[in-house]
Amino acid sequence: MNGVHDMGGMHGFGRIPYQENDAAFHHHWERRVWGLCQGATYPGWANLDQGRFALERMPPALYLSYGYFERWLYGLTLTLLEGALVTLDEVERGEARAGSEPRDDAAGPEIADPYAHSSYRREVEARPRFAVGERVRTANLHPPGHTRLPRYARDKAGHVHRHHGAQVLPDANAHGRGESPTHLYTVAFPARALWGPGASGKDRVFLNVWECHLHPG
Amino acid sequence: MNGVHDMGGMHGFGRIPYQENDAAFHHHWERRVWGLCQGATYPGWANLDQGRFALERMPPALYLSYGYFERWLYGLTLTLLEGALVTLDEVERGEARAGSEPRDDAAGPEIADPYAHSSYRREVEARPRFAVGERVRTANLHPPGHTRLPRYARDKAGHVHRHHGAQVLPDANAHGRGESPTHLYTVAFPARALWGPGASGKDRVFLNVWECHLHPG
Amino acid sequence: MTDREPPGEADRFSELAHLPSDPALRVKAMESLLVEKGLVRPETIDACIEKFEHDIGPHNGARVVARAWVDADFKARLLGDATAVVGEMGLLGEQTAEVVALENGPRVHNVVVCTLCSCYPWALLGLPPSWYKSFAYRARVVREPRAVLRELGVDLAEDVEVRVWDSTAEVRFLVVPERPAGTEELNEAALAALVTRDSMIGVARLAAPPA
Amino acid sequence: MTDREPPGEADRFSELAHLPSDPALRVKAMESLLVEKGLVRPETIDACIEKFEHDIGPHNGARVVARAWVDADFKARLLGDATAVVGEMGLLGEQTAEVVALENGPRVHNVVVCTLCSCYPWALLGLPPSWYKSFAYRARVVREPRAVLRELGVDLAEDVEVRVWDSTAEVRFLVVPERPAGTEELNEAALAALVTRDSMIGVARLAAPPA
Repeated sequence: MNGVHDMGGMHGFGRIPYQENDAAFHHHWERRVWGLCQGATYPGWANLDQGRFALERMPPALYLSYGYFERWLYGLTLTLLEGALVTLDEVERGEARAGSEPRDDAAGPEIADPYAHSSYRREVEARPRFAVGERVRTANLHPPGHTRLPRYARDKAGHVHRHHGAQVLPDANAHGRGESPTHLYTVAFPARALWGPGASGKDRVFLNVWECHLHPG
Repeated sequence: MNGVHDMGGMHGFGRIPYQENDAAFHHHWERRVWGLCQGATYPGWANLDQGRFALERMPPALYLSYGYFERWLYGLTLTLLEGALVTLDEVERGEARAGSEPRDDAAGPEIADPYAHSSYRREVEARPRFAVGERVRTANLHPPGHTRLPRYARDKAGHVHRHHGAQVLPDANAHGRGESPTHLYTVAFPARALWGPGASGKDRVFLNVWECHLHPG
Repeated sequence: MTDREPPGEADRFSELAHLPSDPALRVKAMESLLVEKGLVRPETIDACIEKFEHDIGPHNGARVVARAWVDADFKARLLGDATAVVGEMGLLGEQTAEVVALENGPRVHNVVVCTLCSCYPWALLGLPPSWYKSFAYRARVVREPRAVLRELGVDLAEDVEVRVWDSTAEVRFLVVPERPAGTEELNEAALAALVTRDSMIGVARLAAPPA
Repeated sequence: MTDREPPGEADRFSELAHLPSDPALRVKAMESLLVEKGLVRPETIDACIEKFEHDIGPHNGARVVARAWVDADFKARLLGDATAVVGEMGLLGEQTAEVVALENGPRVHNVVVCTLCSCYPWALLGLPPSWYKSFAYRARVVREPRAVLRELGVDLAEDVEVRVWDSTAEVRFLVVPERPAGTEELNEAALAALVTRDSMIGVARLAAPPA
């Protein structure tokens, strides 16, 4: 979707709020939101791409008004509501409705392993369509759903810098349409191809683009 | 500027709040804002393009949270502050600082003439560079300042549909750089050139584009 | 090239730290400040509201449309140079210094928007309705005009060409809607009474008058 | 094709009508609801916070960088297939299943962002700092990297090539900053202690250690 979350290239946000030893959390409640989002998982729980798409569907004014962890809390709540795991009434009251039976399959503390990892890379039969060095052009797509091709890099020419095998396709996975593993490439764009003659002729922007969003250049 | 005001093509704003006999004003205070913006004028007052640029510079979250006339009030206030016509302290208190001498040159009720009009068309020496029917491509520009070329129509191919003579260039006029009259054209874009293959092959989008934002196509 | 000017009063204003959140109060405070400072005259505000809310309106555009329906020469001149024709009728005005007229018919449907702000032909149609200024309309109609029109009750066949006009300059657009069937007997004034504002924006079609 | 699903509970939620505006209260209410419904176990929340806030962090990335500085073979393998090399060191992990390493030097400067959300190599750098997640950083660094870097204290000569990496997939980027001068005598552990988080994102250069 062409949402306000897709902010690469936007003006109007002012200076970077940079601090040299900036922390991940600035308030205790932010830590709890993060822990809730990380810890609330059990069989059948939403995947990463569904979680991202929940954030993107926040009303645009809220997205821009909320802080980062408020947005996470919003995304978590929306995912729970859409999964019929909680009701709006329960959210508003902060307690379970009468007669609600607690689940017993939520994940235990053993899932708290920052070194656990599950790759998004998959084996596929299809051979990659593009070779490193080949000129490509990105698709001009404006889907109402989730995509990882930002607006600033659509309908733009670059070249294939690297191939990453086939990986889960967020555009499908966010919508419960399966993993649809698709070849993934890093594509290098001259900054001027993206931003016009005002950009430096020496600079480039690299992003990972799935094969279904690329045409021969 | 690439601001949230440039919303052509965005998702996430829901249904059109359409009402068949919808009014221009829904609250009395909206009428007063409109009247203030229309009536507060006197020699040296900001031009139309400066007024638009003031609205565009609202913090993005405010732009999206405010209603239409709240945004006008914001733009008016910002313009007055930038023109040093009021101080922030005066705005906050709603009254003039002690010793402030009232002006005596504000416009009278005779300006309230909806049939008065001043054209933005100007005579220029330069001949138009493009002819009706000619293929053109819009510039890929991302200026921090005001522009009337929306993001969705940048770096896109279309053809010249009509010529409107030379007209005041908002990109200059909004920044106090004079009127810089420049040839203006209506350019027709196939919807698919703008929105990709998902759009209807029969549809087109027309917009007015100044010559400095066009290349031969 | 950074995005901001050095902080000044205007920059601090963007934080809006101490202003009342109720817009009605903020307007009141601003009006009284500007009056006190001689930056606006209350009678000018009143006159602007009075004139623009009542003297102009869709009845102006409707006169142009009805004449185009009954007078083929007028229509041809209107579609060729609406600014001249509307000017002869005395209907140019504020936010309406140049006009282009767009004819809707069975094969072509025109619809008007301003994606960047809310430009609109004030002198011909009055001040714009709220929905025209909404984010949803500004965002959607250029990308998915058929879905928007369907949502507003205008269902277009696939073979109709949709033309969306984004008002990016000081040239305003007036849609000339299709003359409804069953109006052959009506005179120009009666025809003008049939023409709705929304049909001149391009988001409505005109129905045949009740028999 | 309209933008919204038919209104349901989730749709009504977007209005956020009755929720407390203080996020701390909202989190507390949500946590107690989810615990009550068995959707989360408090000890799991505590364990997640504890492990991710303390067990991982820039010290992991710094180990990789320091080794690349002292071992040319390692560096070549790292730049060729960082996922394999980081995996051998046991430093892959959540949000860090695949890694690409990018070498900064006098002629090329790499800087990393995620414009669409805030993807970041958790296992190598810990959880991301606030500024990395800010709208300003996400919006600006892809368009005007030199202005952003200058604002953050990194002034690049015009002939340096800037490469901005936008993290659009489950592949994470680790910048290998330039080894500062005057560090020839330091061992790998001492070198690792010099490597800052921000240098591994690409928004800082490393200074020579105090003599």
